[in-house]
Amino acid sequence: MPGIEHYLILSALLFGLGMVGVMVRKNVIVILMSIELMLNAVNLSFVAFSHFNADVKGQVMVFFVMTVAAAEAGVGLALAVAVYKKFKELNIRFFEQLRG
Amino acid sequence: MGTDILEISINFAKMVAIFLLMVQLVPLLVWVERRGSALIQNRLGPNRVGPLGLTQLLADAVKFLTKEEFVPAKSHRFLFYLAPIVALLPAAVAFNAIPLSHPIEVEAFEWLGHTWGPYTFLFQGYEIGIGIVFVLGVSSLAAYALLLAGWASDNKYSLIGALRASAQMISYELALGLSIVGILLVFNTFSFSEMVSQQVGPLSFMFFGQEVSIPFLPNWGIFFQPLGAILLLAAVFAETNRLPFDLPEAEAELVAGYHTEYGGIKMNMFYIGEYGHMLVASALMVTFYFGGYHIPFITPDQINEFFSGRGHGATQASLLTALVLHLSFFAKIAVFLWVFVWVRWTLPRFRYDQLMDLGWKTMLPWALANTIITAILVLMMRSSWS
Amino acid sequence: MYQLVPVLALSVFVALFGLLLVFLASRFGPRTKPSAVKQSSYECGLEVEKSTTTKIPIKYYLTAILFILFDIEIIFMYPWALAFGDFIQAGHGLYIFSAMGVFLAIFVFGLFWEIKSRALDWD
Amino acid sequence: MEMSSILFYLLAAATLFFGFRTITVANPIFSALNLALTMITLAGIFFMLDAYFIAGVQLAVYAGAVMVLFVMVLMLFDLSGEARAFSRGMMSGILKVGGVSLFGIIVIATIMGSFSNILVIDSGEAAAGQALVQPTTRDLAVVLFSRYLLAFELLGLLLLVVAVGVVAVSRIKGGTHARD
Repeated sequence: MPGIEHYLILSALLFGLGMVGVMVRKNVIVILMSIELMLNAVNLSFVAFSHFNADVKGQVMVFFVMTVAAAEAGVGLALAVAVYKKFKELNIRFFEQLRG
Repeated sequence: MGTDILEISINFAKMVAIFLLMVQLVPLLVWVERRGSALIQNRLGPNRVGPLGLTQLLADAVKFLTKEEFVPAKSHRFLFYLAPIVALLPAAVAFNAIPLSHPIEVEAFEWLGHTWGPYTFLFQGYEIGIGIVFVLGVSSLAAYALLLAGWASDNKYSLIGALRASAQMISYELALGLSIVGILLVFNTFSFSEMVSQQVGPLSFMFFGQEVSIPFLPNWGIFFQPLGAILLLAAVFAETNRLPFDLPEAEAELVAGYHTEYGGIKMNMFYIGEYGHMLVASALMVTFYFGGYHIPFITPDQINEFFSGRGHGATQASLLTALVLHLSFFAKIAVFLWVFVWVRWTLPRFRYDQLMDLGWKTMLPWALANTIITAILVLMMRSSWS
Repeated sequence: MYQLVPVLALSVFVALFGLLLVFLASRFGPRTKPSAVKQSSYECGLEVEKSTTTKIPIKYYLTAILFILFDIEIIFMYPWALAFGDFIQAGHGLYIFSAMGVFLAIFVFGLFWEIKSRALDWD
Repeated sequence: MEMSSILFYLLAAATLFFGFRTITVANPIFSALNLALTMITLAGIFFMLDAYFIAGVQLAVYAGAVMVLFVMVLMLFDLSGEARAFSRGMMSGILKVGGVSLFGIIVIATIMGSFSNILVIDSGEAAAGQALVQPTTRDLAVVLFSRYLLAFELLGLLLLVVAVGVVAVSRIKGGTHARD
């Protein structure tokens, strides 16, 4: 029977993968996806705590995190598409050279 | 899944049988579609091969299997092969979650020097507590098959068809999801079998805190959710990409939409997925609004007693009851499947802007209105007015 | 938890079934020599001009984003509808109704703003 | 091994594999598809943890809506110039080394933690956790609409603001839906 530590280790590893993705990838959309991966890892630990304490509050939190994550993905993609339309570029390094 | 080897293997065989039932219905539906369209257009349809052209199905299956395997040179090979397999999955997984008949009670029995039993076999692949949310979630994954097929083909028609198809599917998923809220308000459960068991007997409801019963109508969801039923029916037409919503494969503009580059058995797998979705949609309609597998005014116990009274054992009577109720379920489904065919050959295709307008500006507000009205009515009727 | 096992088993079975069909078709089907013309993308007989990744209308994505936002609002209504009867029986019917009433008002306002601002128009 | 352990290790391995593929595959579309698979296996893990409704929402919202949006947007872009997944240069190099070493630290910490007693809840409590009655979706609804009602209404407002913002972003000069 897997205990809470199994789920927490999985969550930590998944979070680490997301973090590496944010740091090493250059495509804005891939970075957004890595952030989604990190949020999912956090959700996993919330659900695990909720299960092992038989407390539903963790699941409520997951529900909220999902909403905010979807909103973030929506806005992020809208900005990415707008930027791409204008500059034909998705490389995160490119944005350093933008001047208002 | 079960406690001993016999129960596990029977449950697995049951799942496979339900999946094969779905696959087998596809050629039959294609035949109904061709004969039905011929009937509507005053033609004959396939009638040469076998009686009523029924062996045409076999010929078609052989034809699909012996077509040349074709992959466009610039396509993405792995995704090109993956897409039709992905198309099969959501419909099969969703269809197995819907109860097709009453559970079968098997008494303990001796076999091979071992006592097996007592078992209860559900007449469905698996019972999932959050039935509706599960089916909704799984069938929303169907968009991937279309997107993968469209992108992997490296063809302009395919890509535009796939984008249209997925945009259309997600647009109508809103109206679909919202019309289900009305059903949830009435039944207060996610589980299909609980929903079905609430629809036995004559129509009865709470009227300002008092129990009212109408003896000449069955207790079906349609009487509580007439608007929701219409909205759901229209939304599933769009979800299954069938006429009048078949813009993704509008042959006059897009050749064949996302499966332009597909042929042979891979094309056929997309068809299995599409007809599987039709089956799931019909089963959902029946489960939500038309009493599931129940025969109006007759409870399963009465049928069971009828068979026990004829000298059948308890196990046998339960099995026969389940089969009778399964026939009733299929009779109801067949009506909806015919509606799918009928509408396809009657209504013309929408234009794409009309389609999006219908989804977002007409059906979504109406579904919202349905939800609000249902909530107000439920609140008024079920509150205690003492 | 054990509800997951049959779902996984069925998914694996269906995937294998699909693979089997593709395999059978590749065994029974005729084989012809591939040529450049035969294997090119179908474009109603014309020469394939550009790759597919250019010149695709980009307006689909706004519909998709708005879909996500509305989809979540609808998903929020599911637990509400599930518990509605229980709240009524406990005598809190008006409370739960007005709780969702505020949310629905925001939803309706959002939807009609989108319609009014022509964000959903497909021209 | 028990059924639940087998299931867990299977799903965990799949999750980590697809998660790893998400950040290493060069083509962003494959990244998105792998992330969608990660979401689906995570939904399976939520299912194992008796969070049925959350699992369903994970499928319907994350895998069925958000990732479809990602895949759709990526298909609209011309990605032929995106063959290189990782950028070059001094700063990127530092980030790469830093990211990978941070990940290494996390891996080492979790492995060490699983051998020591830092993470492990004492076994009596863990056994009690198994015996607890798991909350149902109805409980989720009751808590959501009583204790967290304000947060819930605010989320509705947030979604409205985001919807307006998305339309505004697409309408800016030179944007995708600009009115010329």
